[in-house]
Amino acid sequence: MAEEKEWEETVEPKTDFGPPHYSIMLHPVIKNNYGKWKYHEVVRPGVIKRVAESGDVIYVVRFGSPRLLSIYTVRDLCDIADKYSDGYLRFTSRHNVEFFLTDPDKIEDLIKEVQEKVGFPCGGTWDATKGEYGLTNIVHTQGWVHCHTPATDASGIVKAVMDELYEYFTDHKLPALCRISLACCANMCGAVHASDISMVGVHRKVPKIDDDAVRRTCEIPSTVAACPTGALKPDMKRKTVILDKDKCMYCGNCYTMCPGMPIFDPENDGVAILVGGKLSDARYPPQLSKVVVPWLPNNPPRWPEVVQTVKKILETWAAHAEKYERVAEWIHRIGWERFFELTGLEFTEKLIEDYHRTPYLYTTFRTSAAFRW
Amino acid sequence: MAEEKEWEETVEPKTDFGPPHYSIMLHPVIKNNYGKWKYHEVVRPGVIKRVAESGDVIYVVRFGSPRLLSIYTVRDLCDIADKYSDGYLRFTSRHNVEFFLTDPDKIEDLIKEVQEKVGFPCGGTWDATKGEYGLTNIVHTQGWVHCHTPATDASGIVKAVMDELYEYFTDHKLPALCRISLACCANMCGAVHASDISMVGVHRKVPKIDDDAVRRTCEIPSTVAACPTGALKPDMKRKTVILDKDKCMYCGNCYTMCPGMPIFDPENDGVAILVGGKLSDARYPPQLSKVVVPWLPNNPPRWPEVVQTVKKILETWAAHAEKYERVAEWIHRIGWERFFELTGLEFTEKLIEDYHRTPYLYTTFRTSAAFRW
Amino acid sequence: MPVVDGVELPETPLLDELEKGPWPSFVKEIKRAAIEQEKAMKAGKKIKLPGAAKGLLKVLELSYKEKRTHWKHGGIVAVYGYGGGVIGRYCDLEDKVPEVWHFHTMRINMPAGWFYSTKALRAICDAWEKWGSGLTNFHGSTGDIILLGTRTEHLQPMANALAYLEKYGSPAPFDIGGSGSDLRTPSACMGPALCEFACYDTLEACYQFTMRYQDELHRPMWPYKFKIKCAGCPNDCVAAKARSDFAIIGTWKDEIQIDQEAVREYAKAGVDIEKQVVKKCPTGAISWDGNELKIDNKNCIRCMHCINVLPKALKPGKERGATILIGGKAPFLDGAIIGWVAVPFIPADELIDKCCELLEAIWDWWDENGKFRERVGELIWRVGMQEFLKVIGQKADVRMVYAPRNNPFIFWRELQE
Amino acid sequence: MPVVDGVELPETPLLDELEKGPWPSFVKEIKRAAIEQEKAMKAGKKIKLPGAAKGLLKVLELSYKEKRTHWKHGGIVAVYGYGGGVIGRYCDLEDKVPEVWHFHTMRINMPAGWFYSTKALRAICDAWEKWGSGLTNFHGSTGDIILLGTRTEHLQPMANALAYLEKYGSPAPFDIGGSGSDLRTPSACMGPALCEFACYDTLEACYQFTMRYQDELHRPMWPYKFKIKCAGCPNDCVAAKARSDFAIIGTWKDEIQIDQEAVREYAKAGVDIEKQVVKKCPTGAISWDGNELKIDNKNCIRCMHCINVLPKALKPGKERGATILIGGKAPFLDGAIIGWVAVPFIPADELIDKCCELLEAIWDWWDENGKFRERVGELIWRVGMQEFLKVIGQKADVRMVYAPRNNPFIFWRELQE
Repeated sequence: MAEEKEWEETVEPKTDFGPPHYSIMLHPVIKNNYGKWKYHEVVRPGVIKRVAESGDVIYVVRFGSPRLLSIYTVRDLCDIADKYSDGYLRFTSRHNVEFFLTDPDKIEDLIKEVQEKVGFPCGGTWDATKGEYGLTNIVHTQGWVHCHTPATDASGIVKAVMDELYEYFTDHKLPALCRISLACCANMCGAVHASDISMVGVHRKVPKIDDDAVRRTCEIPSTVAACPTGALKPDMKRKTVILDKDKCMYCGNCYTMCPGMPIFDPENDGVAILVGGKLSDARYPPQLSKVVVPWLPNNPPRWPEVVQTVKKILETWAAHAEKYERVAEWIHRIGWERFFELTGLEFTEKLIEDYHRTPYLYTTFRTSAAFRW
Repeated sequence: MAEEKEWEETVEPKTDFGPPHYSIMLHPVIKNNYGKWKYHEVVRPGVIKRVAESGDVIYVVRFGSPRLLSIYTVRDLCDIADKYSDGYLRFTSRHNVEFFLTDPDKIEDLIKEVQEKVGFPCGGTWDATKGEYGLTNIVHTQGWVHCHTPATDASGIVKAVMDELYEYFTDHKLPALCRISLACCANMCGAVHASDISMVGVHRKVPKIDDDAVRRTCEIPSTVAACPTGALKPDMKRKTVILDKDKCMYCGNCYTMCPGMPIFDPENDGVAILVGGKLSDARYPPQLSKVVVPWLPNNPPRWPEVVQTVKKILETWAAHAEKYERVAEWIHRIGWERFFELTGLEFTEKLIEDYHRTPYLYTTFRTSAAFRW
Repeated sequence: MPVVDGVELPETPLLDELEKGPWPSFVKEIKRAAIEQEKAMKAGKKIKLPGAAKGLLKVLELSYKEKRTHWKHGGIVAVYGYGGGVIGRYCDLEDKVPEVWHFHTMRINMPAGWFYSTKALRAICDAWEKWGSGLTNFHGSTGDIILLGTRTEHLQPMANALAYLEKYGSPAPFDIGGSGSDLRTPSACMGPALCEFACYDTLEACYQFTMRYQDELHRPMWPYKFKIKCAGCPNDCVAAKARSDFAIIGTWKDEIQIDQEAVREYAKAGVDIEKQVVKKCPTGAISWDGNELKIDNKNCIRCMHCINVLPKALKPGKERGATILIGGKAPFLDGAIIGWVAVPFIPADELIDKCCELLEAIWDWWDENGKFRERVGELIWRVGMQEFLKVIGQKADVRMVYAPRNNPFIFWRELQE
Repeated sequence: MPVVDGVELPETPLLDELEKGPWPSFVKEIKRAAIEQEKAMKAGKKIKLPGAAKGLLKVLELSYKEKRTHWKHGGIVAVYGYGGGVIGRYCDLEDKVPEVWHFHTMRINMPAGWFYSTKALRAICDAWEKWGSGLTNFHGSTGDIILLGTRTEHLQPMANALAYLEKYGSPAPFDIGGSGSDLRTPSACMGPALCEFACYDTLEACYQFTMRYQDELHRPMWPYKFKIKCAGCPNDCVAAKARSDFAIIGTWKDEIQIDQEAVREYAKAGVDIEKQVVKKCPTGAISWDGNELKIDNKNCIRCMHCINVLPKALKPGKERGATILIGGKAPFLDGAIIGWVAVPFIPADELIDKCCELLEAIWDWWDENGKFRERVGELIWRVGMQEFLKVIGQKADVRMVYAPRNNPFIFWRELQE
């Protein structure tokens, strides 16, 4: 007996209508004062008061989330938003969730209720006027939860790191902005290439070529073309590919093209640590992140080596940096010699640039909107 | 009737005996105080007093030369050295000549006699203690006097520039060191790639391939290999080379390998101007020079466009820089926007880097001995 | 097997470790989905993908044990009329965990600025409870709502549910986002909705681009992906400079607006103007005599530091607009790029039209000249900025570079016959 | 034809313009050689190359008129036993100006530091008056004495004259310098001969390298040229960093020596210590209270600025030695390089031996692995610093880089089976 079809299975598909217009998603106070905000001040960690030219005031209350949310938790957030925030809320680009309050007296209740209901901590803000900064949430990727090329997990490391750095999220104890991010492989779907502290999953072994699988599942020319270092050559006779191990740097780019060359290796995959990226033009121009630890082992469930390294870097920076000095600016002042000395990290030959594909000319192109007119 | 042979034509050749040991070339006071100098002070432009730990004093008196010297002028210098300097003298790495006096009362006589006999001006020094700097001599190459690949002359431009900047050589009127150099082609036998102001001869037309001459005089593979941009391909059938005009950047490197592809073009050859190179670690790390004028015409005998551009840059810098700020440091402070505005030079797309061969990794390598320990 | 609320869960000793600690736990989220979905099913709700979250727990526990992923390459899965927006994902443990053998991701175009009404959010949750795993990301790396895991045959019904989301109580339908070699879902900072620094309307710009380029968003046809991000000021809170091929960074050209009385109030309230503002100005353009703050606007580079510290007293100038940075991307193939300046300034009132002009010129050229998997920044590297400036019809400006070139190896192609 | 001192000179209206003005004129030098040589010949002196300077005037005037060179590619010309040191040069106006049809350059190894006794200089002049054009450069770009222009058949007699220069009254003979793909003539700043900043004996080091590597200097056998320059301190007055493949830059590791009394004297004499010294310290490591100058040596980067300004009061520390920078060169093929740090510090007393060790290891490797016309710096770029550090037996040091790498694309070759 055929099951009855759902309406979603019979309705005419509709395409290219686009996302909802943002205006229907805005809290009335936000909508009314759109483009007419006068200033803001930080009430306490996690709570920013925004004052409009009209005199309207809104309190934005921020909470950290684990990014991976069940719909049941999202419904809880909706319940809370209905109760406190007139049925509106917002997510930030770093996986925080924000509620909008017009009544400051309800802030503490909200914070309590969010903590009780979904366990999200209030924080992730900073007070530039005082020069006191909280840590915001970690931007990250899918890892073993849902990715096919990861060299490490994402959510698990992030959870373990944030457990350890919790107090920096809920309070303003840092000297400057610090953005932490994680990408589970060197394809860097996260913003690791320009963050203050980054974790990146790295493979360290060449892919294992399964000639049979290559023949069955791969298009040879695009697989060969995918190799950034030219380490792959087609073997036309055997209809597979040949790998020059000396040239391979284990990016896994070929595996993305061709499932016949898996690159996983539980004991050799792991995590590299980068520091000193930034994107804001404030004070110091945008910077790419730099590798300071080439590899740490994958040690689930809590990656203690990674967690402790990130913590050590963060706390060394926090202890030594001047107000407003992000990691890059601090290192610029004290020198890389001193950075390695203070953090106790080891500088090795692995940290010296030897990637050839990026052209030199790039270094002269201005990556900032900081101009003189 | 056979001419009688000279002894130089019959003597047994001798090899690999090396240069004279420097010690036999040193003025006795210099030799006696070798490695035991205590301090120096600048007596007047061109005259440096050096005091040894022993209490010995020597006055080093510096004169600018045209680098290209006839032996008759060198003999004049020797006469002067015999008279004033106990038979010793020295040349600097920038084509100045120095005499060593123990009696300060003879300095004025020396300066007068040098001026009268060979016309060399006293100067080329600076007083770092006061922060008052003279211009030193221009380092340069051979140009049309003796080079086979020049895009411009060397000695003639240098003479014209130094005539115009004469007072900066003989006096201490500049805020900081300023090193000017000239190379008559982009092979840069001079130090133009790291000078405060540089002039470089540039070709702008592709070489004219004379297939006949190529066949007669060139080795095809090394000619092709000499092209930095891969613009040359061998034409094996016709035993010559084929040029991709779009890829050629007129370096003349192929012409160095192969006389069959001359690159001269009187109306299109000319001079590019670079600024902002430095090598001393003082204050600011070593910098490569940057191109600020892509081309000025060859306009012998006095190259007024080149002379006026160099003068304009020098005097704009001198008028705006703080004490000790070399050109690179000054631009770092005011920004390139302001540099082009103040000098009146035009920024064009020609000044944007597009040379691919230099690898990106170079930019991370430290080019300075300025360390923390 | 542990039993919670009457629901049996798999043994996950390693994952359980990640339920401990103060930070909210993604493991708890997966378990919650597993439990609640089963409870909902028992309560008679329609659930088309039972046991998915439970399956994910099993797979993930195994990954934690073996230190490797169990997800495989996606085949091509799609919804009607679209080439992108769905990432095919399969598990390599088909026999052991058939409930997540298919586990495709759907990317849903979020509202600009990530603002939501609860009505819209609840509707999405209801539809995804029915047709998917009940697991989401708010949000994915590009900015989309991520619906994490469903079977091929549920993709179209879920897309239809979103297209007619009013039926679930949403004030508007939601459309699919980008994936593959197409325009990825444009995103924007909160901009004028909440921030006094916004130098142009980031949300409207983002919305306009999204609507105008629905075809480019939904049908991959380029050499590789292309991202647009809108940041209202040089603080760049959405990381547009590093994470978009086309970054629109709000800025201004005239003088910073100063309210001297407010400066004095800050000083009175304990802000050390000299140390926190004057000394930190990167160009030394600020002075403070205890009464008046002076800014040498000829030397100001609009870095935002002083405005960030004194938001009540300082404001961007009135001649507002944006800088376009081009080429930002993560590493493969040619390495990480922070985008560079392609257009130093476009006035705010011309911004959207001018950007569309630029985008269309860039796409035409890149589509024609880009190699397979070559991002637009890499193409510019390959052919040179001279060529690119012709494409976008821009004159060279010194603001496009940190410094002029280091060598005189200049192309003079126009001189060759 | 103008006649000067009874000597007829060619018409050179363009060149004559360059006799005007206050700066000494190279045209006057060429004319002087033309006149004096002819006079000397008339006076009975042996002159083997009559009319050479006059010929040069003719050729050069034509170049000024036509705006192009008239010099041609050198064929291979050499002196006995040597492969380098002579640059073959021919004129393309053989018929019109036969007197400079051959016009080869000889490079003569100068004494370290360019110090001369007049006896030595006069002897060189006398020999070159006889066997050459009478024209010289003091000095060429690499540092050699340049003897500008003679015929092929005079090369060996001139080399012999220099080899037995005592016969001309010189205190010592002079040898040929380098050219082509060999070790180029090493050079050095005046160092301890005159300068209190010298952190090692530049002249002795230069001399030792020159003597030890006579074979490498005289017989081109490498992929391309190789230059060594010795600078006594980080001021680098000989531009070693940019102009030598192997730059030896004097420096120190311990604390700057301060004579506080001398600092106070400078201050009294009008030096603004705060403005000229303290404010200009790149790391803010100096403070001055009007009485005592304090240097935070942990933060000092030994840039020399303060020492340059206060030479009577400040001195490099006592633990002296040198940093080795590798790879400096002008543009072709891969572009200009300022050399980079290969060895951060070698103590002064081990310097010469250690440098020889390094040089020999580098040459062996470069000779084996370098491509035709590939400088050693370019080879290192090509194969990577990891490989190079193995060659020279150095451990990586953070002082070798301005910053660590920007990407995690690290080779782990040792892990591959």
